[in-house]
Amino acid sequence: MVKEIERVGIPVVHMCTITPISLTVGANRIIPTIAIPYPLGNPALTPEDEYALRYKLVDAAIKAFSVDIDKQTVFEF
Amino acid sequence: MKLELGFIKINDVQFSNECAVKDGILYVNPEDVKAFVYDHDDCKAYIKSINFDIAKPGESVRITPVKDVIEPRVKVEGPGGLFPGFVANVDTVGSGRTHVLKGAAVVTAGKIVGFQEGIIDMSGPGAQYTPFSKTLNIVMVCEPVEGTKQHDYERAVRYAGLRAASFIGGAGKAVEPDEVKTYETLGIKEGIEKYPNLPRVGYIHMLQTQGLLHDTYVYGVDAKKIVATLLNPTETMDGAILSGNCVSACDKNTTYHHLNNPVVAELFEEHGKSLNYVCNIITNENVYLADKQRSSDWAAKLAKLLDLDAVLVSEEGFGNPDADLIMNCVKNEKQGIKTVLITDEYAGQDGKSQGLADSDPLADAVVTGGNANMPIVLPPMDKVIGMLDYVDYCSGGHAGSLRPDGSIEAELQIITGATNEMGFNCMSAR
Amino acid sequence: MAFRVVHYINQFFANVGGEEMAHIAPELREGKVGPGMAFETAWKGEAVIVNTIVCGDSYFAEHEKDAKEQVVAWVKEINPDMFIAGPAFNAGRYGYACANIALEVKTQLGIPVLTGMYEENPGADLKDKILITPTANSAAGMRKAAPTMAKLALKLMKGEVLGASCEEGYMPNGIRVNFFEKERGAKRAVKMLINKINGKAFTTEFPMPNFDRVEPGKAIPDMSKVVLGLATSGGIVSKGNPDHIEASSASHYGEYDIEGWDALTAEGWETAHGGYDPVYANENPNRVMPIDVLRQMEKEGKIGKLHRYFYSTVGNGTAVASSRKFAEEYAQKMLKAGVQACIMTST
Amino acid sequence: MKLPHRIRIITNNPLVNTVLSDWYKVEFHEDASYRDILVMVRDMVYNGYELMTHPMAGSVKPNETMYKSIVVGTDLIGTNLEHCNLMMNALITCDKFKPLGVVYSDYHIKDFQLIDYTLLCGALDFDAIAGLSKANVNSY
Repeated sequence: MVKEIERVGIPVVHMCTITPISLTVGANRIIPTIAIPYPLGNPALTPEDEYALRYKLVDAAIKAFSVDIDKQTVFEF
Repeated sequence: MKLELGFIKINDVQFSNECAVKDGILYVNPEDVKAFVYDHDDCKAYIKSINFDIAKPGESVRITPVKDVIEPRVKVEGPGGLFPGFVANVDTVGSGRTHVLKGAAVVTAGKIVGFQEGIIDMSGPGAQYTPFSKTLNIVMVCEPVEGTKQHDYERAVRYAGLRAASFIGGAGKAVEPDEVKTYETLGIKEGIEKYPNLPRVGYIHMLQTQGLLHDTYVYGVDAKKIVATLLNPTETMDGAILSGNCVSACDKNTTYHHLNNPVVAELFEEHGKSLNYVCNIITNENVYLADKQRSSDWAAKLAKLLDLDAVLVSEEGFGNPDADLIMNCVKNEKQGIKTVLITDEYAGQDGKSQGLADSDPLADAVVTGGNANMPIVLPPMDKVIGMLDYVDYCSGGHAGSLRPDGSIEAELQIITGATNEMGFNCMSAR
Repeated sequence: MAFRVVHYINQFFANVGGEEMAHIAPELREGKVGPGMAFETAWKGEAVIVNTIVCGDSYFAEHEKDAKEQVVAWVKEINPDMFIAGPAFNAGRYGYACANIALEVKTQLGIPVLTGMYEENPGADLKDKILITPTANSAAGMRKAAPTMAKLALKLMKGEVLGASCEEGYMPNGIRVNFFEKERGAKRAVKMLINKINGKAFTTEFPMPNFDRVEPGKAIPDMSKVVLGLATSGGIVSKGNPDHIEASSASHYGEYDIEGWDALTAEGWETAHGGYDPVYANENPNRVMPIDVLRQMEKEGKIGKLHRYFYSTVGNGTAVASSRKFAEEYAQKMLKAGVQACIMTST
Repeated sequence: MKLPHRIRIITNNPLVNTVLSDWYKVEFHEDASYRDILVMVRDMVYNGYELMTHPMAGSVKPNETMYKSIVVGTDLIGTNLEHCNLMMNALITCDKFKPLGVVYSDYHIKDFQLIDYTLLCGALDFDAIAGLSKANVNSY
């Protein structure tokens, strides 16, 4: 699905727990996330800490847009 | 290794009080066959009765549930005998001379488990899909002794068919064949010297080896316990490989398919002309992923060791074996050995689904035996050999498959050999 | 009575003119014009072309909506048994027009449609949606294409079951059909192998699924002005799942308005995904679709603004072809809405 | 026989539970469907457990048998792309087969249990026939 969006000229950051799958579906900018049932959160944290975690992850995604890449890249943060 | 196959053309089969071939007619005495079959502990212990019948092309006959189909053959010269490790001793076969009762087949029928067996229609729309509508079939319906466990019954029926085919094949021992063909592959050095400019080609023959009712045997060994190994192509013509597989009728390789392996035959057709047919590499389709890795690694290793330029890979079965098929392809392609695969597809009744459970862009040369999910309707036949009550429960059948008038509405996968993955048939799909 | 056909061709094949006449609007003519003759010859009276629609390629490209409306209106009025466009051979804009107008007629009116073109013509991208006969790359291929298309068209009009693509002469359309080859599989395999060894052309009988890759999109140095789109395969939907997105093997996607939402709440949103424990996503849907932090970033000026809608489906067991189709659709929507970057979340 | 260390069997097959739990760690999910087992194992594999057996073992089609047993590692070894793909493809393949609407008799159900059990034994190199002495299976 990532490819179809990128193909029309819209860059995509894929936020996904299983990065190998993200690679096989052809995503180019990939941000690894926390877990399958809660990619952008962690129910074990307090609501504030969880929000902070999510903010950090999405912030990494926003930053990933600004990075020039020539191949599929998994961003660590 | 060099083998002569003498083809004795059989034009008719009749029951008689002797077993013999005269003027192209095969005479079978069921009592003699039975006596030979029962001269075996498993058959004696687990088979209560064997009913013999004959089904000929064009007749309004349905045979079901088919377990195995076996071609009657006999070793005339050279070491060993038919079905080494099962009927004959384990001597290495594939050299000398073997006679084939061409056009005849032994078909074993019996309900091993309550589902999944095959159908052979001798006429009507179903007949075009199975190669065994064109053979003169000696059908053995084997009933189990009460209290027999399924795995014992399977083994007993397997032996019964092999023994019957060996015994009937014996009728051709002293008969002058109508045609003799010679098959020979050369040693590595000899082959390179004789055909210095021809590409070296091997055949990676994948054997169904997933467990009970999904097994294949090589010289009496359960093939899931082997590592990939080499076979002279002619060994298969003497029954070195045989089927213990009762599942997935459309794409299981019966013993008849192994004896008449079409890939072996077609590679021999080109042998010495456009390619140098080096050997067969047999490998398995185990369930354990580490086994898969080892087997495909070894198959690729052997191909490299033999300096092959290309390999042809055939598959057996559905789902799990797709993974082995793709591994065998990828590992060879990556070491520069060109591959062509033969498979079949489960693309759904509407043909819209992805047909294989695994795939890779390196698999760019694939031959298909067709979509096994294709819906079919088989009209009623005048005579049924075997039993029909299981049809609702078998592969390719569904609730109401067996209609009150005796016709069957099902998927192609219900027909024995319909989408064979050795490329036995002309059917394909696009 | 003969079957009635409407034929669509461009200005060039109607002998109106070349590029200089490509601007002409659609016009309706009686009977056959130009290449229609070849079809009628092949039909031997079993079918006739009742009308021909001529349209300039530039006109179609620049006024696609108007052109489609006009053509569909005429075809509806004429009520033929079939609609044929082209063949377009290697003419890119003509091929695009043929494929798209045929698809429009098929979708709007439900009658059989057929076109023809060279396999590399961009219009052939629609081969899974409409029947396209492969042709040579120049009009010299008409002699060969016409009988194939004519035969296929007759079959469609008679409502006969189609055989495999290679038998009937249409481009493989993703629907696998069994048929009998002349040679058995093993022989075909050995021939294919010999061709492969010798570096000669061969065609696989079973194309592997598409593994194509897309070049990474260009970096966006400044995100503070950007309209950001959002999509997920995690199945976040409005509470109650009004679009009935399936828990697995989804057959469609949902489009959800987030205007006025500062965060996704458990009261307003949930997940339809059947492949993972839904408790966490239902408790706080931002864990899959992080609207809360994105609104914050919008305020902070880290991003320009969020696109008003997000797109959602369920990745679980959904056919590759379907998810591709969904994404193609909503990618167009995003593009039209001026979306410049997109975050996709998956579970 | 494959050593029981560091492997576990995820199954909904009572026969597997009866016979193999003396030897292996068996996680028996009595009420899980065939597909449920695939989903469970997929999530384990996604989360980094090693997949040991092929999820589509056997030629019995997913819309026929209701039983599925899969061997998974007990240690987290990290996500393996190939194994993730196997599990994804297994689910896609599973969903391709339409429900047949057949109601099976106990006899048939036991046969399906037996097939799944023997496929698993084949994978584990476990003597399937010896193991059956402690189970109640069909005979003729």
